[in-house]
Amino acid sequence: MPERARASRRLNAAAAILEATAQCMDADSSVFLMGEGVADPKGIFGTTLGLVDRFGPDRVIEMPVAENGLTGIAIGAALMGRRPVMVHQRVDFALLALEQLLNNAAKTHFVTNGVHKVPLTVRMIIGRGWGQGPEHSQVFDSVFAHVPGLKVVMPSTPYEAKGMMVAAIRDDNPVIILEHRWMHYAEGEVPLQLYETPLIGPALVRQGDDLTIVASSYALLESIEAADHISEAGIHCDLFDLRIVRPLDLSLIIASVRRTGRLVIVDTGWKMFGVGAEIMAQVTEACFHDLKASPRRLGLPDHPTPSSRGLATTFYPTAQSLAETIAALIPEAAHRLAGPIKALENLRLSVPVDVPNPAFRVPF
Amino acid sequence: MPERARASRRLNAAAAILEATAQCMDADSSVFLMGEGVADPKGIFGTTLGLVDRFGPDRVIEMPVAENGLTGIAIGAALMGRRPVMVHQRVDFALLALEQLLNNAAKTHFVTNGVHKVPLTVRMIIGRGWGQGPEHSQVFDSVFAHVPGLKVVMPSTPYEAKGMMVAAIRDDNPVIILEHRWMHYAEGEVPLQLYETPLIGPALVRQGDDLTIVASSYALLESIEAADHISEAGIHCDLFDLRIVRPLDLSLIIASVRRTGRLVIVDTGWKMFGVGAEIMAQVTEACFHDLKASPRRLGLPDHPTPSSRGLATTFYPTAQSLAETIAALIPEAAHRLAGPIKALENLRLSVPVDVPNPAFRVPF
Amino acid sequence: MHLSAHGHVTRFADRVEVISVSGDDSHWEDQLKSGWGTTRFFAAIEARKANSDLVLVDVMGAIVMSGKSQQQGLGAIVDTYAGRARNDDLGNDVSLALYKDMLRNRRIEEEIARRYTDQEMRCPVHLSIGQEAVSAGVCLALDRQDQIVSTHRAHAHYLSKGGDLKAMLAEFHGKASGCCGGRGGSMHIFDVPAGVLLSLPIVGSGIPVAAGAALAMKQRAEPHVAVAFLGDAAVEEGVFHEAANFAVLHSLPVIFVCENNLYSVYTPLKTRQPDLPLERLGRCHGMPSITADGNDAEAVLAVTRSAVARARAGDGPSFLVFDTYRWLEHCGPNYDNDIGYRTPAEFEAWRGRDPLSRMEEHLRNNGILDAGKIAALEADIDSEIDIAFKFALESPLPGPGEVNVYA
Amino acid sequence: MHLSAHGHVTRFADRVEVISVSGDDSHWEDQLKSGWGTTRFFAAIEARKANSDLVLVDVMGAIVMSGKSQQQGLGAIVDTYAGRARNDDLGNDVSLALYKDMLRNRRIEEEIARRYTDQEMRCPVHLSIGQEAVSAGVCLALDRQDQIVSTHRAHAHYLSKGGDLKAMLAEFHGKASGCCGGRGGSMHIFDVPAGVLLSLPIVGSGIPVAAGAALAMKQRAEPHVAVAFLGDAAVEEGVFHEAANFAVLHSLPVIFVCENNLYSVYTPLKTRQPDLPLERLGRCHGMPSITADGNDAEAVLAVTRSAVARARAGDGPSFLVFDTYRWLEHCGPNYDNDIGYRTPAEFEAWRGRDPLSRMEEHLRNNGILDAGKIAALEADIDSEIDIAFKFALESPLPGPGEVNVYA
Ligand SMILES: Cc1ncc(C[n+]2csc(CCOP(=O)(O)OP(=O)(O)O)c2C)c(N)n1
Ligand SMILES: Cc1ncc(C[n+]2csc(CCOP(=O)(O)OP(=O)(O)O)c2C)c(N)n1
Ligand SMILES: [Mg+2]
Ligand SMILES: [Mg+2]
Repeated sequence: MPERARASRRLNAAAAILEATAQCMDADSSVFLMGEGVADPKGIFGTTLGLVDRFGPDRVIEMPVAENGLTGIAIGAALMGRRPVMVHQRVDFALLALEQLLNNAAKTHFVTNGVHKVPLTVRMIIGRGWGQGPEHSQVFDSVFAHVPGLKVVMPSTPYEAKGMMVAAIRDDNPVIILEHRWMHYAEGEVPLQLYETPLIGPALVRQGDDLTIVASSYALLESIEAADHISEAGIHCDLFDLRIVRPLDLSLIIASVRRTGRLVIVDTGWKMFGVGAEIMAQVTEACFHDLKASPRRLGLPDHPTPSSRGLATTFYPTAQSLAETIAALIPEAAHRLAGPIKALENLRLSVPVDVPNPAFRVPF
Repeated sequence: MPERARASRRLNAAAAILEATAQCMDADSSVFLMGEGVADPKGIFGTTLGLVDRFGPDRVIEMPVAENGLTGIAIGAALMGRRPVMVHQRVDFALLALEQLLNNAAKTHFVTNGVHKVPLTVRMIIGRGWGQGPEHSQVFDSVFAHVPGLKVVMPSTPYEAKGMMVAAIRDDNPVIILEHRWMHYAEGEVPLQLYETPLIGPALVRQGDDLTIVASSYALLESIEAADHISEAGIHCDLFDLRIVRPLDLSLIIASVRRTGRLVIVDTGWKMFGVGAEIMAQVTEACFHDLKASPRRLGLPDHPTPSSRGLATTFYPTAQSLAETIAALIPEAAHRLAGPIKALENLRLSVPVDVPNPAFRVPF
Repeated sequence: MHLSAHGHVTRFADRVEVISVSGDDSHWEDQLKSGWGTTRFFAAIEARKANSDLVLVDVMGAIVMSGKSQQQGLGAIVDTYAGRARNDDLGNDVSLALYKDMLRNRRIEEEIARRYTDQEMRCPVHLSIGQEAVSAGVCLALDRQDQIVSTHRAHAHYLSKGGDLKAMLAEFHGKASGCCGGRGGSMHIFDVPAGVLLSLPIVGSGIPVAAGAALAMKQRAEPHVAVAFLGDAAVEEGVFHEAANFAVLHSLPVIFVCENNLYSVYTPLKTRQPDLPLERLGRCHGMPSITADGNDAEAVLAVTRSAVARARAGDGPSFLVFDTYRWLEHCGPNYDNDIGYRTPAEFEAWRGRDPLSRMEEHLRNNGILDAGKIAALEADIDSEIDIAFKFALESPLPGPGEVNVYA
Repeated sequence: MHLSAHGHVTRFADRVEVISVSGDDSHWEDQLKSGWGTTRFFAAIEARKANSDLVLVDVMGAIVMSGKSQQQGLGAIVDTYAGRARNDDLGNDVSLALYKDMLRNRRIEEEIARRYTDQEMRCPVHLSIGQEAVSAGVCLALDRQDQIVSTHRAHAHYLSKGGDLKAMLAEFHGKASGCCGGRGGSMHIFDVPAGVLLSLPIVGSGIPVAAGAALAMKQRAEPHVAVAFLGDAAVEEGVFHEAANFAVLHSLPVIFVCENNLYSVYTPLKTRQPDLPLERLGRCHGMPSITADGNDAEAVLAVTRSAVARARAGDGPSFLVFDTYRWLEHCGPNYDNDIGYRTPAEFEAWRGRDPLSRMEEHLRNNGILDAGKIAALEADIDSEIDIAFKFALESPLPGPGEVNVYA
């Protein structure tokens, strides 16, 4: 097969992340990987598979189970000009490392008045489904985003997953990648070459004048499903993939809301004190006189993730619940949206609540 | 002096917290205290002074410097029916303990379907001034408030400091008390007896129809200063002491904004992804059609706390900056507010930026 | 001074040895050269100073217990230390109790593994097959009011301590009748009446919680103890050391039980720690620390009884390392020796030391068990299991209604 | 076997001893009874096995170094191990260098204390007066490209490593010309060209950062080492153990220097840890660990050189405990022996071991220093200090303009 023909392939996001990592390690000998399981036979859900054979155990370092200490070690190496990539199989495990991340990683560039840099990338995987329970499913996007000095990114597609991974590794700042486990399955076109997608601003994924939707990570996949269904009923939305939670650049979204007058934000984490609150606050301030109705937020309800599928049914926002929210926001369209909502409900009921929706494997 | 006459005295908040702790330990033998410095000659800025002599080292436990482990130990004791009170001299030190706090403390009641309780109180002191720098001054109110299962309270007055401390200790849930170092100096009437102030809802501190202000912790003291000054120019505000960040009950505030149509929130922590964002989002949703202008937020700018007083001047919201924000929100009053703003500026310039404002020692 | 290994050596695992110290001092330097190692000499010297001639030492040379062989046999020394009398009959009762516990846990987990592919248990499961001797031995040394805190690999601990089987299986099925009402899943099982305080899925997270339970016991002057179960990876978390330091400092009645199955998920111990005995990590905090054969339930029991006696006597915590091996994959119902992180030979060697078969053989040899008795025991257990699964399967799922976020 | 303490004992601190092992084996049991302790015997036996007759052991009996007395004196053994030659002249140069460093740090910090009440330095200051021998000895063993990571009590480390005095004082004054441009204050001082990588105010936080710097050095095969300074409280933070385990596992060129001044703020060591030598906490991870007199700059230097040589040779980390004492309050410029957490007698005893006076006496006795030379040195230092304070005071405050949040 000629090189040209392989220039872009369909990959799932896990493979895209693996490719990004390998290419960065090839291109720059200062890049190295650390994590619990990075060198094991499963290779972090396939995202680090084979790297230890290629780059050796000095650049693919299997960690002791000691998240705080190893984060400090990664920071120390980063200060000396290395580019460590650390992986946590769950966001939740990184809770142990917050002192290092929120203080030393986030603040050292500021504290040293720009002299030191901390080019650290930390991948954290958001768990969901199969009864994960309360401590294997947390998101904490708004927690990381609260802290100046960190960059916080949430890829939603294989293309972005690769491009943001490359950009994160090359970035001279500490970048937290919040990577949804169910996003790993999503497939899409991924260029073969080493490219980066810039770590600033959202991406417009669907276009329309009736309403603006902002979603990130896995919530984007549900939102696409909703947007496509309601567009069949003639309701067309600007749908943004938020992509970058910090630094937060809302200018495109503000321009959109000025036009649509309506905004719904779908959070991947808890709604209360979540990312949606900040977006809603900033957009409201900027677009107050253009708003036709109050912006709305969807997100996880105000309790920990239950393990049982019996309790999970109403826990996560869905394409259906988003469509219902939109119907409430545009009363004049409510009647037309009944059909799509019903269709989305049927779709939802056709797959178990606790495994990835196979339909989302090829969302783009 | 007859007992009656001492029924209520002027105390500063530090003394009020000490009294609350002593009275709770007297009343309930399951209450005990742990912390770095709880038994030392300074007694956590005086808030634990003398307790070790009265209750012995088994109930006033001087901790090793091991925040995560000791938090887990406190949780284990709480599960067995004890009522531990842990103190951190800075919020920042508790970053090491977040796995225990955000998981085991916050979620165990939920996970065990209501069987277990975690009656733990954790006092964390917010540092400010005298060049504390980036890691001795963080607030993280919105971080704790993001997590269901915790209660998060921020006292602003000696009366509340005592009453909320008592309520926290008696509460069967984990309660985080975010206690501002500069609030310790505030003086006010404090009843002698053991009383609690309920851990729900804000308190109305000043009344008026022109605007609603919500502030918490030390920001309340600045806000009172501002409200009192602008009221001289005929602008009267509903000023709420937020008190309780989680569970967040905004009904009184929503009712107020329905009347005033204007809202300013003053955060003690960073503005971005701060408490003000959630309040603004909820109030906007509830009061959209009553709002005369977009709500506004004040808070810390998007960088770490600098140590130098040269950089601190513009870092913290002040009574002056609040008054200026109000003037911008009520354009028709801007002219009248010029005088009070000037007066507030003069007041601000009359005290150094990095020590507590002596005027706020007697704010009530 | 002549030093020789006592016959009980294997009984107390590879790494705990009994040294009988004879009166003849002349050969000690020869012994040294013959590979005896200096740590044993050191212990022997200490025993001599204490006027003992029988001493139980661990691999680091620390004296676990010592005494006079003429007055007391080793077993008696152990039991004196543990504050319990022991004779052959009780020995057999104890062995049988340990056997039953292991047999029951084995069959329960085998049934979980078998049924897992039905996809009715929709949560991760971490099975303890191969490791049953640890929970059996530890929990038999405990009273009901003693508390245990477990980990992600909690089933065996929960069951050995007396946790309700139905409530456990119902929880795995996500049912309202589960011990967590479906909130927690398999990594959160607990049972208050049985003294299973909590299980926690975050590695190391339960260690200080157990120490805290012990603090409460101490503050209330209760004669109970708390046990923290932990894996060989959990000692890598700093929180282990933080809890250990405090427990020693305050003489808390807590026992840190480290189940060393050589792996953290697929990562071997030697990739995560220098090649040194794990017990050093307890000893450095100043607590008695010992390694025993974690596939020998009696050794586990004896060592745990010593630690429990210490704790109840107010003498503080202990660190117990039990060497053992997990047969199945880290998480899930399958054998996974094919995927490359451990050799089939290693696995077979450990399977050869199956704690259940070893105990069965011991009891058969002693005439306590025969094929008929075993079949009867198995039938009993299987019917209990059937009933419990039926209960779990028939229980309703919880509805999305009330959630207990606040007390 | 006859064992006796060598004359160098006091030179290497109370808790490090030199044992010379003579050929006569008959008295060993007498020695044992006479309180010599078994750890020394153990070391002596090991030395014998290694065919040495001179052995330097620490209090735990671990052999720090050994050799043959006829071939090499102890000093030579030390230096062989450290990979450096040493003769009397160099010895005096070294002593003088250590003295100058301590004198300079002492006078700088005394001046800070004196001026602190002017309220121009508006940030917390944690002074090292009384502890100067540690930074002097450690940093003299380091090259410029070696990195140190310090704590809240950072001044002496920063200065001994070659950090810029003006930039430090300007930082304390919150000035734009401060090493952090006023962002950090006294707990964040750093100096890249001098190899002061960072100072960090959170207890224990810098320990893994230093290990990470060492990882970078190892990955790039550079011959440098990293030093983590830490206090006696920092070993209570789990992160110390996490970093230590990884450093040993990967043979990182990092040295953990624990300055044991017996207190964490006002809380004595015995209230926070069991009464055991701190070095056990390094040893349990499998790294050479040693305690030395932290008020004897030469002992600090010798021990650190050994550790540096090990690290540069690829043999991995060491844990060095230096016993010392802080004279002033935890934070601030005053004496605080009146407030009740430590006795005046304890303080006076430690003041009697002033590292600076001890070195001065040594150098006077050896004819290297006299009153005139000392006065000249002091005058030099004082004028440097004056100039630096003037610089700090005259520098402008940073304006609320650009802040570097992102690179
Ligand atoms: C803090 C944290 N890091 C990582 C994990 C992921 N994890 C779950 S179990 C496990 C292995 C633990 O190994 P060990 O303690 O030896 O117990 P074992 O599984 O062998 O019984 C890991 C790393 C976790 N649950 N928590
Ligand atoms: C995590 C954390 N907990 C508590 C503190 C408060 N604190 C600052 S210095 C200090 C004492 C540290 O003692 P030690 O490590 O012995 O150093 P020393 O001050 O004696 O030099 C403490 C507890 C802190 N800075 N960080
Ligand atoms: Mg294991
Ligand atoms: Mg100290």
